[in-house]
Amino acid sequence: MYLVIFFIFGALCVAGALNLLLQRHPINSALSLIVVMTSLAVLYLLLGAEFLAAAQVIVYSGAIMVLFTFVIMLLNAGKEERTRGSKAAYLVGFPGVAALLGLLTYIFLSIRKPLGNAELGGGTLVTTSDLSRVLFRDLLLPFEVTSVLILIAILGAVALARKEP
Amino acid sequence: MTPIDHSILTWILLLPVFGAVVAALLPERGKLVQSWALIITLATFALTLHLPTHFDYNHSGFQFEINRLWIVSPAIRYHLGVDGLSMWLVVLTGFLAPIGVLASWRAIDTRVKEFYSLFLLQQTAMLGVFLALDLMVYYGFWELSLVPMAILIAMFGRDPGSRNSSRAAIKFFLYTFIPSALFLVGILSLYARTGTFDYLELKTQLSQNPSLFSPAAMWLISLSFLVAFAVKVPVFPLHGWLGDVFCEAPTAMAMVVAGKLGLYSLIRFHLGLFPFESRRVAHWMILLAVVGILYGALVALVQNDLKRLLAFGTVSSLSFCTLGIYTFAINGLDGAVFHILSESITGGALLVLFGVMYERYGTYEIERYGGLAARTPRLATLFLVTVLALIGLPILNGFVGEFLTLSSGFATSHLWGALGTVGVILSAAYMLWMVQRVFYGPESPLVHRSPVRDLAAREHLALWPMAVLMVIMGIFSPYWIRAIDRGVHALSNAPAVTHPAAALVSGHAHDGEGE
Amino acid sequence: MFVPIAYYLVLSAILFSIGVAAFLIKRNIITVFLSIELMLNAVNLTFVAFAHMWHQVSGQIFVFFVMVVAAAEAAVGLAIIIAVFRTRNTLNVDQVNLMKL
Amino acid sequence: MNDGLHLWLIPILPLAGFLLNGLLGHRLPKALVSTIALLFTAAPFLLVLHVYTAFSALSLPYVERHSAWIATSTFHADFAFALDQLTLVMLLVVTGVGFLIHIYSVGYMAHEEGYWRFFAYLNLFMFFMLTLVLAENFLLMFVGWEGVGLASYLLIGFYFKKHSAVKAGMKAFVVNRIGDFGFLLAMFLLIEHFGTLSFSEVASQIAQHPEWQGGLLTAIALLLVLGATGKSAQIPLYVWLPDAMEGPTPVSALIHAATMVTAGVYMVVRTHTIFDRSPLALTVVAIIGAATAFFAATVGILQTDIKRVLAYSTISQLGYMFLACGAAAYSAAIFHLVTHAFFKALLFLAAGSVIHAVGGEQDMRVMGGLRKYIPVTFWTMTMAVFAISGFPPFSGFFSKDTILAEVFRSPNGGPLLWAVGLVTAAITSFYMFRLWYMTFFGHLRLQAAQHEALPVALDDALLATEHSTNGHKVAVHAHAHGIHESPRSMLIPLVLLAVLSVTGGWIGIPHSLGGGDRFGRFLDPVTRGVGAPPSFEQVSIAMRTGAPIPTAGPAPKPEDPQTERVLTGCSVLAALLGLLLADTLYRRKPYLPARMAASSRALYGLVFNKYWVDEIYGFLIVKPLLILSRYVLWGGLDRGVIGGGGRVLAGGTQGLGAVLRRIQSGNIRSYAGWLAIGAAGILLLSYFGFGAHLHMGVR
Amino acid sequence: MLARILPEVILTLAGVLIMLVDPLLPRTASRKSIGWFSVLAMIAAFAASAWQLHLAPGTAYFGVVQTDAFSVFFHLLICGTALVALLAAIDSVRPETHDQGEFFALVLFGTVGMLLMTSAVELLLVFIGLEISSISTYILAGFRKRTGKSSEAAIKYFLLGSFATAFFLYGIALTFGATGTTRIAAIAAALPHTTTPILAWTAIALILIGLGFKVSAAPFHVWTPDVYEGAPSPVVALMSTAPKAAAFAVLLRIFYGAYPSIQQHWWSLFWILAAVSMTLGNLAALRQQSVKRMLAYSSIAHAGYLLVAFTAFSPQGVAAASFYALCYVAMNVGIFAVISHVGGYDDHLWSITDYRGLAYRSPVLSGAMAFFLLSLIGIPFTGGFFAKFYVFSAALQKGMFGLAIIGLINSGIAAFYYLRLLTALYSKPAEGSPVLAVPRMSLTLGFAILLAASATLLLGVVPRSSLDLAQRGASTFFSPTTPIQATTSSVAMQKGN
Repeated sequence: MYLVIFFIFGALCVAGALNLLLQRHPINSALSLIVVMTSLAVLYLLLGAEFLAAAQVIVYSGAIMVLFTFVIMLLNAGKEERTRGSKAAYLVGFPGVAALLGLLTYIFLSIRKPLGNAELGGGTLVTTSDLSRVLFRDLLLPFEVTSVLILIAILGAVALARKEP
Repeated sequence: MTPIDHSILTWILLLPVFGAVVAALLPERGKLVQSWALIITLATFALTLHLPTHFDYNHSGFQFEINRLWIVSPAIRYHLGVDGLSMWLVVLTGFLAPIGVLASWRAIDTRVKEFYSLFLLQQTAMLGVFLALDLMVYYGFWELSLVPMAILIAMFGRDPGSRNSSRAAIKFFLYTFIPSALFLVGILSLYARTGTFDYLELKTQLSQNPSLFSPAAMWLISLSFLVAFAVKVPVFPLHGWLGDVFCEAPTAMAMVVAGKLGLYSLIRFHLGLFPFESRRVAHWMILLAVVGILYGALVALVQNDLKRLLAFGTVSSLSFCTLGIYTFAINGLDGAVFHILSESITGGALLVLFGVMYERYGTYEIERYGGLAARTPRLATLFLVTVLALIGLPILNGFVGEFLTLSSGFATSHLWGALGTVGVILSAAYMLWMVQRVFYGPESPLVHRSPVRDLAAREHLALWPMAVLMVIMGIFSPYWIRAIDRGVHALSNAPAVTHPAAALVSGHAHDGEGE
Repeated sequence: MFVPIAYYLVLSAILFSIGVAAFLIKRNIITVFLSIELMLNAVNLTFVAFAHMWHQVSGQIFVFFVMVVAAAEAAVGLAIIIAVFRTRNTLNVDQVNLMKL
Repeated sequence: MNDGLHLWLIPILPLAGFLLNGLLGHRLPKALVSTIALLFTAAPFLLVLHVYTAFSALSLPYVERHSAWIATSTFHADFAFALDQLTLVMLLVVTGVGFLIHIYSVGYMAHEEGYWRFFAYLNLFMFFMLTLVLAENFLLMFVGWEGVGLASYLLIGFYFKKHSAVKAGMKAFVVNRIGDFGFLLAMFLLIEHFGTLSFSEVASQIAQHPEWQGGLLTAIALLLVLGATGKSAQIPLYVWLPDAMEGPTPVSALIHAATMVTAGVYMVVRTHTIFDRSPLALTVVAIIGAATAFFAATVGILQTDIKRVLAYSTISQLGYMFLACGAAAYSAAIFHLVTHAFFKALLFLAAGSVIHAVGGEQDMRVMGGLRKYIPVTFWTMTMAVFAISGFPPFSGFFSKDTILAEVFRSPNGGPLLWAVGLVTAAITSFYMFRLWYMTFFGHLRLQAAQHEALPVALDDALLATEHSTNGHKVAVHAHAHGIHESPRSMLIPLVLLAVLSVTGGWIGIPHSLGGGDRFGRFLDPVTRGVGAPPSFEQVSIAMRTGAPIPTAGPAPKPEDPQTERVLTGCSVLAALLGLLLADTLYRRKPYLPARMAASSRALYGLVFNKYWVDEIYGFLIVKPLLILSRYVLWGGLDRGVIGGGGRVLAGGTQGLGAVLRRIQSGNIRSYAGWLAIGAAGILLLSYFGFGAHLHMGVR
Repeated sequence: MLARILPEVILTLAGVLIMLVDPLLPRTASRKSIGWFSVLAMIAAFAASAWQLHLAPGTAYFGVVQTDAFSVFFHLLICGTALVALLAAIDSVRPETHDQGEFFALVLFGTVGMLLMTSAVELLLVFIGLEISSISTYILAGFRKRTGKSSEAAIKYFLLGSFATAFFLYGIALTFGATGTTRIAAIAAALPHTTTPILAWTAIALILIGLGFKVSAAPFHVWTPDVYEGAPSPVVALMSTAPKAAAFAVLLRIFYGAYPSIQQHWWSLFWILAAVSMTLGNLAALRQQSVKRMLAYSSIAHAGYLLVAFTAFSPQGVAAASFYALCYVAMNVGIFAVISHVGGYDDHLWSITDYRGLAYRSPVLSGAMAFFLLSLIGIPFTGGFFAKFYVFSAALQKGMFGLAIIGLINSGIAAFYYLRLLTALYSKPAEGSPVLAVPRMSLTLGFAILLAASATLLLGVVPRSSLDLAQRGASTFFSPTTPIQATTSSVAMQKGN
């Protein structure tokens, strides 16, 4: 049952990702990414992370991706041209990617046993209150520091996007 | 030991630095900077003279030592000291500095502050090399000695700031710096196992604990030392930098660039720390030395540029020292160290003379000279004296070193010793041929056109001390050798000293039986 | 049937690799940026999977923070992209190569 | 130590003269310069005379040690002077002849610029020469040895504006250095095996070991011979001496005839203990001597420059001395050295007077008939010519005769070498009389020379044409008004030397001629070891009692006065023969030489060009050396391999850098590609961990 | 509690204050006063960091941050560097560039991120700190908005930086997977008992990729030359130094703090990275004409030298790495301060040829530059030498002969290109080339350069006190007690070695 759901949404993820890769218009790629994110949200649910699943949909596919589409529209980005910019990207990059994928997959599969299975129920579901307890107690400082990060982002966005007279 | 004896080396070392800093701050007005540099170098020289006058000639260890902790970990100590080997080299460095200042008095007329600051820094670096007994401190000065030299070559080359000057500066720097990097690996490897940089302690540890390093490791470490020093000397195939540097460097720098640092280091560290390994390479070094003697002389024979000629002559001349060192005989080592002294003085004097000529005629090309003797007889006289010292005429200083090194080289290997002695013929040939072309014969158009200006007072002041020293050192060599002998004895193959060195100078040496 | 954790990891590895590949292939700067988001998402999946495995909340919180960071990055990144577009009038990464060697 | 003879003063005084004149001379008036020079040469002469008077009271050898010169803990050489009979003879010759030549120079050089320089150099020479003679060890001798070379270099190149003069000076120095090379190696061997360079210590060590024969000693001896051939201008290193005639004539007289060039002979005699143990070395010396004597004499036949004739004759006479050394007749060698110093100095000085008279001309072909203009010179020269030719009772006769007799008897010599010597004597006589006739007889040909280019190849052509150029005679006579006798300061030394040339030989009239061979006996303590100090005595004891010593063993006694007299007769005949031949060719039938030259052109050319030896040396040694240096070592090795190697290394590194820089294509995607491959690589490495390979444990 | 993050708090408050004040100032008004204010804040932060040294080592905020000698060492280093960079920027960031206020605020905030990186012992906080510092530098790199190069630098840096961050994050995730925690001390404790060590091995590789990018170690260095060239020089002065030092601190924290038990696995990675970085950086720099690109390559090489220290798994290694970082930032910030003045904010003097004869125009500047170059070469009595010496000494004590030889030969090769610049400074300007005037050096810049130069000199001549601190910091990782409770035993520790 879980396995089937996993495979369905896993396949959806991969398909979305591949679509991102293959689509030539950025808006299509962005939309494919939303598919991936939403599918991931389902997988999060499957892993008992319901708050994250919600956040994934709301923050990621909701807010961040909107920002992306907005910029795509703003800059009126068209289809990408197939320029030849770099041989290295193919000659060096692809073997790299292949090796990366192969190696990681091999590693993960080789330790299938010790990692065990994902099982739901039995009180393993993390409640939001558990989450907040850790977030606002143990990780209070990182949380607060995030504000600096956001401040910088605002500052930077303003400074960079502001037109010079 | 008076209190001054403990701090004298520090004073010697720091005075030029102080001078350099002040020189950098002085206004460029009149000859102010020059005078300041002259005062400082003279003062330093005076300080160095404290050493031979207070030296205990019956004592073979280090004297005037100062040994303070500098850095705990890594264990670097501010450890200075002189023994018979280094003492005269320190005095020599002190002696050459004022002469360098006098030689640059007029030749350097722009960026004077930079010149003299760097000049004085260079002096400290060289003094430091001779004084340091901690390998790290030593290495520091060793590397430091490259910098002012390189900058001065680049800044004050023959055609200041030209591409050639830069190239020569970079060439010089890289030639010495890259082997020095490997040398550092060697030092650090020693430290890694022994935990000390101190020369004396290292020496004790290495000799008492042969299992500290595998033979292969010792061999490699000793090679890293050897190559770094050999480049600096320079020993035969590593001399590629010398010609360009001689050509480009200002006189005061060319005077000190070759020879003494590398040769001293060979004796002190290669022989001192690696008695077995250095003996293993001895026959190769002797071979290279002999090749260097002949090669340098032959190539000098066909040079058209005065300075380049001298560069190759220097290669040839310094190879006598290498030859002497690697015979491991007392005679050879004494001769080698003595020859360092005399070669520095005579070579320096010749460079000053070249500088004098360049100031008047603006060229180093031999072909453009001719018949100078008639116009400037005093210049010619001093020139001839210097040349004669350089080609090893007895009772001038060059002979003593040549004789001792060659005789022990000959005792080590008849073939190589004999071949090395051929250099005596060739040196006379290239030097006298040069003299002939420059000073004799009819006056060349260049000489004829230029106004007659024999040596000025300042030039006399720079040259006469050297000329006088050439003679004095040629006649009273035991005065120098008695200290040197004590310094190198432990490094040689000779058995422990059986009679006090004082006997050497008493004149009526009573050990007539010889052995 | 339970899903082995390793499968989640493999899935994330696949997504991550696709993200890297997309970075290599895509010409539009915005799409390139999107592929980075894909990589981050892949990592997030790993976090969640491990959080599940270890029964640890901190893994999930890490994801939460990654989202925040991603948001911040997006803001800045898009601002930079706009700046690039202003000066270069293109979004093609292949044409953003004034500086080389 | 001995009571104060102060031997050191003998060399030091001329040095003081040198320093005074050298440093201040250019500011002093000429009179003062010459006063200083003469004073500081006369003083040592007087000192030597003083020594001579005190000589019989001395215990010999008298050694004076001063401070150490070179001293390490395993070796030392001191400033030490020694006096024995040999030294005394040499001192007398050097200071005596030297002083005379100084006097002569005052007149000869009176009008030269650099007058002070000349005297300074002369004094310097005296200093070194006296050091050489007085030295108690090899090293100090080497000081003098090199020093006289230096002085010779300076004096040959005295006219330094003349290219040829400077070149000749340099040639002299460098060729001498080749000899010094041998001397140095010999010293190295001595240090290695004897541990000392002191003459007496070396001699005593040899004396203590009668079993030492040949081998090492031969090597040392041969190396010393190399040194001696350089200094004494013997084959193969004689080439510098003819060129050295570029120097002022007094220099030629003092350095290149009387004193310096005999240093080689002196050295061989001084170190004869070594030579005595090496028959091979002695044979080599004898052969070199004989060959040089003969060879140089033949060259002398055709030389036209008056000084060059004398130069070759010097070489030839030095060959005699070598021949004597080779025959272990050391006292004979020294005897000839002394007489030669007298008559050769005289010859040169007289030649100088001639040259002075004709205004600097040195070519004999343009001289002639000068006896009328410069009679004193003519007469003194005549004495010298007879002396050198070996006519009794002139000095040369006795010394030459002694040598020839000794050679005949010696196991190292023998009739063959004697015959060579005899022939040489005839040739010597011939070319000396040729010179005599060409210079002083016939007519003055100076004018012709100024009008006609001299034929280079056939010198005697001019003589042959003399009869047809009578028309010029008037002009010649007009010109001859400039010819004048030299000033008195030049003539006095000439006369004094002439007296010595005549009588000098009487000090050593051999037994066979009824004399007592006083000279030989005087030197015996040194050359044979009779009555010598312990060390020398031991040598002679060893020589007498030890293992068979094939050479120079028992002092040869005059075995057969009859043979000796026959030999003497032969040499007198040889001298006469030479005289007659010269008389025929250059006085009675002056057209003959040209004809003979024409008939054997090849031989004539060979001899006239001095057997092309200079050219052969140039072609075989100097040229190849220069080519090697310029093209192989400098062009090929230094700039090509060493410089090129550096450049290749630098270029290669930079090239590699340029290649690596290509990674930086400027494209983000390719950068990402590099990142990806790097990431994969690191992952792989981490997974397969291979640290063991990197750990180059050096334990 | 607050004491443990006092410098960060000071800087954050100052940054916020600037953001508040900046809009209130008239648009055309000079923002120099803001610059001075940020300088003051930085000095305060420096002082606060120094004061932290007196605190007993310990953690705060539920074990998220830790103050110890190590963190203080890097705090001081980063604050000092930022201080010099700020001083150099006050006059170089021209009034006509707007966003001056933002510039200073961003520097302050970025510094907060870096400081947090060095004191964080929770990977989450490390990550956030890293992001703060990175994002602020991305923005700063693109600060010359009008030029194509600057924004190109920003986009390259940004995209590749985020790319690398993803790897870093992945590494953290796998670490979490292997140990179930993201606390450094806990990781170290849990790692020996993990059932899936292979995850940890993978994790270290991924983390190394991410951080290797930040410190521009080859082959993750590709961004460096382009970004250095495009970014404004005052920014490069900062970003080539402080963030790198912080990243090195993180590397040390993570690898020595969290992964000491699998040291066999990672030291060879560092070996390779070090060797490749040194060689590639130096070789590629040989033919560079652009000064900034050359220094970029040189910084790659220097990262390589620094990584050498990592291979020596010893207190000396850590101390050497820390000390090297210190010397490196001192000389690099100095030379970029000079360049930002000589080259100008818009980089109109960029090539080595342009620097010909600088010594004849402004001897002091070129003297300083020469001094920094000498230090970069590694001439004795400069920090650069001592750092290099110490690093290779540490490596050799662990028998890393190969690496030491590679490294020191490299330093020889490196001398070539530094010397090219050095001799150019002291050569006569090329005939006919227009001599561009260098504006008079302001007192502020002079002070900045003086600070950097004296630091470089002191580190070479009397390195003892800073070395002591570095060694104390290093002993944090090797203390026999648990790392968190590292106490005064640190001093005793170094004596033992």
